[in-house]
Amino acid sequence: MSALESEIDPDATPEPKLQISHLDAYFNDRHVVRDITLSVPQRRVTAIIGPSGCGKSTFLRCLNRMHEHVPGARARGAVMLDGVDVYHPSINPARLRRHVGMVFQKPNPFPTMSIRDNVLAGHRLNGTHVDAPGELVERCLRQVALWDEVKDRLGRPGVSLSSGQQQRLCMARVLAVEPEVILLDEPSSALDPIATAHIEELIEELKERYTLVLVTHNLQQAARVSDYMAFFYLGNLVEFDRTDVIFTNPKESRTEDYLTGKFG
Amino acid sequence: MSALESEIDPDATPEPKLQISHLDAYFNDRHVVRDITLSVPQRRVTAIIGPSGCGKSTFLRCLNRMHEHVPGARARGAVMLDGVDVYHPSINPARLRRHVGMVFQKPNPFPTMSIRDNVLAGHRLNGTHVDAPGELVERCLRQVALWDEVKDRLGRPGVSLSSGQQQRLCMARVLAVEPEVILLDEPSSALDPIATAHIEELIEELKERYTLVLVTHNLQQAARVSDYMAFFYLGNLVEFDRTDVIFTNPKESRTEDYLTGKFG
Amino acid sequence: MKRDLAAELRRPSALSERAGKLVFSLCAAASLVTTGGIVAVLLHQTIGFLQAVPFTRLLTDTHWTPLFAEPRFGLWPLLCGTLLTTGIAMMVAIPCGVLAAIYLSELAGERQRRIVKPLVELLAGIPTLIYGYFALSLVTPALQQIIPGLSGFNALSAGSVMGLMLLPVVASLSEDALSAVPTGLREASHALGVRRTATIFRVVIPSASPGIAAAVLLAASRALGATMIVAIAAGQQPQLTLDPRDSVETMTTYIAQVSLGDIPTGTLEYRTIFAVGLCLFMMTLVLNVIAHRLRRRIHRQERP
Amino acid sequence: GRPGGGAVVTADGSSTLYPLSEAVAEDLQRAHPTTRVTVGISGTDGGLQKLCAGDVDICAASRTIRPTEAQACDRAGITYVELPVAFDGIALVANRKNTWADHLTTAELRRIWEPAAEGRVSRWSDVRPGWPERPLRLFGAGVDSGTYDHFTHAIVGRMHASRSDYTSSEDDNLLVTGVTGDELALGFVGYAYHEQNRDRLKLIPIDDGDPSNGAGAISPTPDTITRGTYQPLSRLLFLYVSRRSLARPEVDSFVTFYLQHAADLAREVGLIPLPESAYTRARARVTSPTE
Amino acid sequence: MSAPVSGLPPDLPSAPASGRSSASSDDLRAPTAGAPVEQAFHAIGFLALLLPLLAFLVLFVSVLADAWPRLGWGFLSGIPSRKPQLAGILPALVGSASLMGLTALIAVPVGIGAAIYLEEYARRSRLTSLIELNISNLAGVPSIIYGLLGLEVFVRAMHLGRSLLAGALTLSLLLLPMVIMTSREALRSVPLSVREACHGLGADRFCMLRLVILPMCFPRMLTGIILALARAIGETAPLLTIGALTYVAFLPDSVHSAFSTLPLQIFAWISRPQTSFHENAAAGIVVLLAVMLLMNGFALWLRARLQRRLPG
Ligand SMILES: Nc1ncnc2c1ncn2[C@@H]1O[C@H](COP(=O)(O)OP(=O)(O)OP(=O)(O)O)[C@@H](O)[C@H]1O
Ligand SMILES: Nc1ncnc2c1ncn2[C@@H]1O[C@H](COP(=O)(O)OP(=O)(O)OP(=O)(O)O)[C@@H](O)[C@H]1O
Ligand SMILES: [Mg+2]
Ligand SMILES: [Mg+2]
Ligand SMILES: O=P([O-])([O-])[O-]
Repeated sequence: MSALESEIDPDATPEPKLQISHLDAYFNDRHVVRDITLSVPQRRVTAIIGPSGCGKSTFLRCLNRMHEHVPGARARGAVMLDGVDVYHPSINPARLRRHVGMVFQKPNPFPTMSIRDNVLAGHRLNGTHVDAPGELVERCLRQVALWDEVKDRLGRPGVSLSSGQQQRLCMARVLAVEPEVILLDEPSSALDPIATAHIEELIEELKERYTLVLVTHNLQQAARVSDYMAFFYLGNLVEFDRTDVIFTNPKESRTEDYLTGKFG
Repeated sequence: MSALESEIDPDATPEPKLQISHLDAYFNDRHVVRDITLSVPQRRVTAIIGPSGCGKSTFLRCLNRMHEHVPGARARGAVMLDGVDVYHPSINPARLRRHVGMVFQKPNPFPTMSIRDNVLAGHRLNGTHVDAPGELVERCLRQVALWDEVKDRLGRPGVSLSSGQQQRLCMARVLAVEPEVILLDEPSSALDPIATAHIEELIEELKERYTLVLVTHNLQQAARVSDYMAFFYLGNLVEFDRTDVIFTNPKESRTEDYLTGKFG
Repeated sequence: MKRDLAAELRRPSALSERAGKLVFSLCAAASLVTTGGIVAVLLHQTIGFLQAVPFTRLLTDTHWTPLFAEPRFGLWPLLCGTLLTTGIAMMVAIPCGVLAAIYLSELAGERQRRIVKPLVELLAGIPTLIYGYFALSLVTPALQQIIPGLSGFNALSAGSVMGLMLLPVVASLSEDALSAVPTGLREASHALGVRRTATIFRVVIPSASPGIAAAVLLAASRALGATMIVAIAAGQQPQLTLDPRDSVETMTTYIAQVSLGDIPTGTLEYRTIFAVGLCLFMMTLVLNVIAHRLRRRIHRQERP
Repeated sequence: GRPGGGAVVTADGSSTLYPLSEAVAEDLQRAHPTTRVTVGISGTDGGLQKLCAGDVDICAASRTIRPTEAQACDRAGITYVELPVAFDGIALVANRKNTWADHLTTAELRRIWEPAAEGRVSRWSDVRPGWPERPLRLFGAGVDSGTYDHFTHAIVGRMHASRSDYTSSEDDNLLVTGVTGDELALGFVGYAYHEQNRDRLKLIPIDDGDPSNGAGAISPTPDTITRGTYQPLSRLLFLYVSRRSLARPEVDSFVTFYLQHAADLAREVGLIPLPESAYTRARARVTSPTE
Repeated sequence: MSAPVSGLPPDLPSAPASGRSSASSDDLRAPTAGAPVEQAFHAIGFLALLLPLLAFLVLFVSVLADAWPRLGWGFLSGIPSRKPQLAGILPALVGSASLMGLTALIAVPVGIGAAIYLEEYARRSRLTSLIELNISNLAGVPSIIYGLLGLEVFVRAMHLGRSLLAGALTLSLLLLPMVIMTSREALRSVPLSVREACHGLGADRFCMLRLVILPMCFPRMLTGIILALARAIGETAPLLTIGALTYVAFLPDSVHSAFSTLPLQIFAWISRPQTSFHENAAAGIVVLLAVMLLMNGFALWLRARLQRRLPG
């Protein structure tokens, strides 16, 4: 782990994992994401911030084509995952989502499943075979630092956990399908401060192996965990830069106004 | 208007319009507002802030006895409006509410009524006579800066407006019954930033003539529009003071923690 | 490596995915086939019927005696019987049903509602046959005490018991419509200092009116199609009358009566029941479609 | 395929004979629980049509088969055997509260039921002056029933000619219910239905004006019906059994059981049994392969 | 908690302002017009609600009183008879049960399939809204019309005769829209967040249905279907129309067998004028109501039980 960590040089320019170009998204005739062009760097945390309703969630959901599940929703533009355009007609969106996983605002473990089955749910739902399910469960639960808390009650329902634990279980569930990118939509906004701290730690650890995109309302959180930051306003990308640069030296006045609480 | 404005000296000590003492509120056995004692100053904006579920809305709804409409809800204590205890058995709560109006989080114009009828709804539904309804409609819609936008379509249904306009229509509807106090429960949280800005302007103007109590989640908003601020936590009033004092020099550490985003 | 990813992302879904969709869509098609079947069967026989009996005779004749030696095919007596029993039923069901719904949704306490609502729904599910027994063995004798000379089979008894049967239907559907009115509207009204009755009648009911109208239409559609009550208690004599004390024959009774007699296929008598059936189907179709539209309107209102 | 599978005996037809057929089916079922008999009521017309279509094994009839019906059977290749099983009289009944109608003459009956009466004879006073000026509500057999054929033939004089503004049903039960519930009612039903509801109906004697049958009005009784003095509404009831079905043992045993117990059961349900010799002859007909 | 804070900002006088009060206490005390109207309305509404409940109570008590002498084991285990005291409902009871079983076997899979298609697969389009309109109309088509359809298609065209199968096919068409509607409601009760979680894991729709959605909505679905069946069990008109009203004193032994059902037997008894048969009809009604209540109760119990096992 520490060997890996030392590999990441904060100043080195990372390769892009996802390249978004001219992405537009609509709900029926409502244009909510407008012409976004952005490269998400590999093995970094990219935070997306902006006032409520500015299109952060919609943008995020375009990245793994979850957006199109909403009736009347439409997207246009290109999203390249390692150079493959995920919007190409030949792409199977279900397969794509196994590479680009997602964690939601509200913890949503499957209520009919035990903790163990929740972790394995991705494989079950994809119909893929797991060689050593026990090991996989343990590994994923350890990754989200939940193993010690639940190892004695893996057969209990996933919803019997506290909401902080549930959210970590949901992250373990995503990790189990071994995605390369993880999208997080306000993963801690429904949690108490202690659970939030847990999630943040986890994000820090995960970025050693995964590319993370995090939508958050909490500027402090964005400052704490992200390497890069994108500021959205009314569907537009106003500014995208390294987090420290954005906080210390934003180029756009609207970014500064937002960060200092003049609006939002 | 400007004459009125100049009358208000921000440093002058305002008289109390509402005096709440030892107010408790319950949902069945759940004690959600605990022994609140507080004076709401006249012709000022008093903001109520606090984390979700701390009892802000419930407290607000106790002030015009809307709380008792919820099945199983109970309140105890005294709320004095200009020295009259509104919880006295002889008080008619319907009459009280014509003096203490309320605006809700979700814009809720009456869907079966036109814009004009929505403004007049208070009078029509109460069966009170209006001398010059046309003038009243115009005056109220002007007050909420909606007149120019809707004057050509007063006969259209109120729900045909955008949600920001709907919310202003709801405020006009309250103004039409000429209350003295207006309670606002997160009036802009369902609105986009531009509509929010409109509502905030409106609040600024209204405080010249009305006493306003505003529940909001948005600290920036509270800072921008309120003169006084009450911080609630778990049903208790933690701190109540002038807004500038609270932001610059809070007495309680919990207030400070909340304002700096440590929790909530 | 990148080519691998592209290939991986392009792999199609499992077979079960596509097969499932096909099977499920076939199931959904079954409902269309049912309607198609109903229309085809009714139309086919009705066309055969209309070839023998011109349509104008249905509308101009005032007698319905298709089985007799000199058959006459005026639809009016059956229509009259049907509309009479339906009308009486609606006169009982609408006011009581809507009032009960208002009470349940706006005035009753939480606990009262929790107990009574399922009970009302249970009543709505009681077989019509049982109400028929009720009409014949209890209501008619009671009415005969009040109205001397009332015949043993009569529209009044059948209609009023049908109204009683539909009352829970109207109440339950109207209650759904009333409780779908957002609480926000009631609160807005209360916050303007409006008293309760005014809030109910001028804010809540107008907002729920499409749903209440749908409830009424659905109940009317049920009344038109109700068979057992009228077959048991209203009689079997097609008469052009609007006197509720008379014995009448409804469209459904006629179909039931003839099919009990089991008339052989292909005869004109056999075809009459399909012609009457088509007429009944069209009447209920119109009511059902309007009710469906109205109810969709509520759902759409709820969403934003 | 045939309804009800192979082992079921299906009987249908006359409602007049239904009480007897039902009683036979029930007793056979109790005696031999493995037998399976269904009995329906389609009226004589409906039953004969079904018999000739091969839909049922046995048809009960309250009249003899008509030439047109026999031809239909021929065309379908169905041969049948006709078995008389009981006497019946069509009973004229009114409500128990009816105090005025002591008897009716055949002429009055004709005036009530002929086609020309429709819309004209609508009050009791139209039938006989002095009777109440109140509505006359009529109940009678449906046009598919043998009873209707016989009644119109005997009273109106022309088969299938009658007024149509009355409550008509193939099911005599419904007619009895109607007459029971209506003090202004007049109806005609099979004798058995009167017998089963004696305490609820008022029987109206008929004066046929023929002194050879006895003077004055005559009520239907087992005696007047058997001797043929209850005129013109006495008649014979038949079973028509498909020969092809008779080849099946269960049908054969049902018919045998029927003929064995018809006399007793007819008495029980209110029909009038034939002399014993008639049943013996009928049994002989069943077993004889020719005819 | 800490000591209650003073509710007064430091610069606010605590005494109520005098003279400037504009909310006169008289105005606040004035009664609103129409309080008696409100009370009268309350009473009328209550009566309107009480009316059907009372009527049903009267019905039930009178039926029970009529039925009392007949209710017993002999009634449940006997065959229909011309002698009312001997008559029983066993063939009708078994007939109803087999008919319902067969009907459920046909209608439930198709209905759930259709519901799944509409909720999970169909995109909003003209066709789907047509199907929706069609289903809601079918739910309101008079049951006797289904009888006509069954008569022409199953009894005549398919030569099934008046068999159990013909009856079950007819009733299953009648039941289908109800099953579809209650299944759709059940499917809709699965929160969006769960579906999103599945999609987020790259689930195939079919696996998602099988592993997540159906297990979650199973209790509701089952409850709804049992309630729909409880309604269908009282259906009489369509069976009359396909000609099933005959004297049947034996138990059905195959899907081609002739049959009787509880409502048909009750109807046959109601049609008889003799009061002693009306007592049988009343007893039959008590049994039918008991079956319905049992099914309703069972459905509620099942829901409570299955939902308890299914937290969240
Ligand atoms: N299902 C939908 N149908 C129609 N419009 C929608 C839908 N979901 C979101 N929108 C609209 O799209 C815009 C962008 O929404 P989105 O959820 O992406 O914003 P967001 O930045 O994530 O906001 P938040 O911080 O509140 O989550 C908003 O104006 C919203 O009202
Ligand atoms: N109708 C109700 N029945 C029972 N409990 C309720 C009800 N409404 C609110 N509560 C509870 O009362 C407490 C206070 O609720 P209240 O709505 O006043 O909080 P709030 O501060 O306004 O929260 P928010 O910021 O989310 O609006 C909460 O814990 C809530 O769960
Ligand atoms: Mg969002
Ligand atoms: Mg609140
Ligand atoms: O005996 P019938 O039913 O044919 O009159």
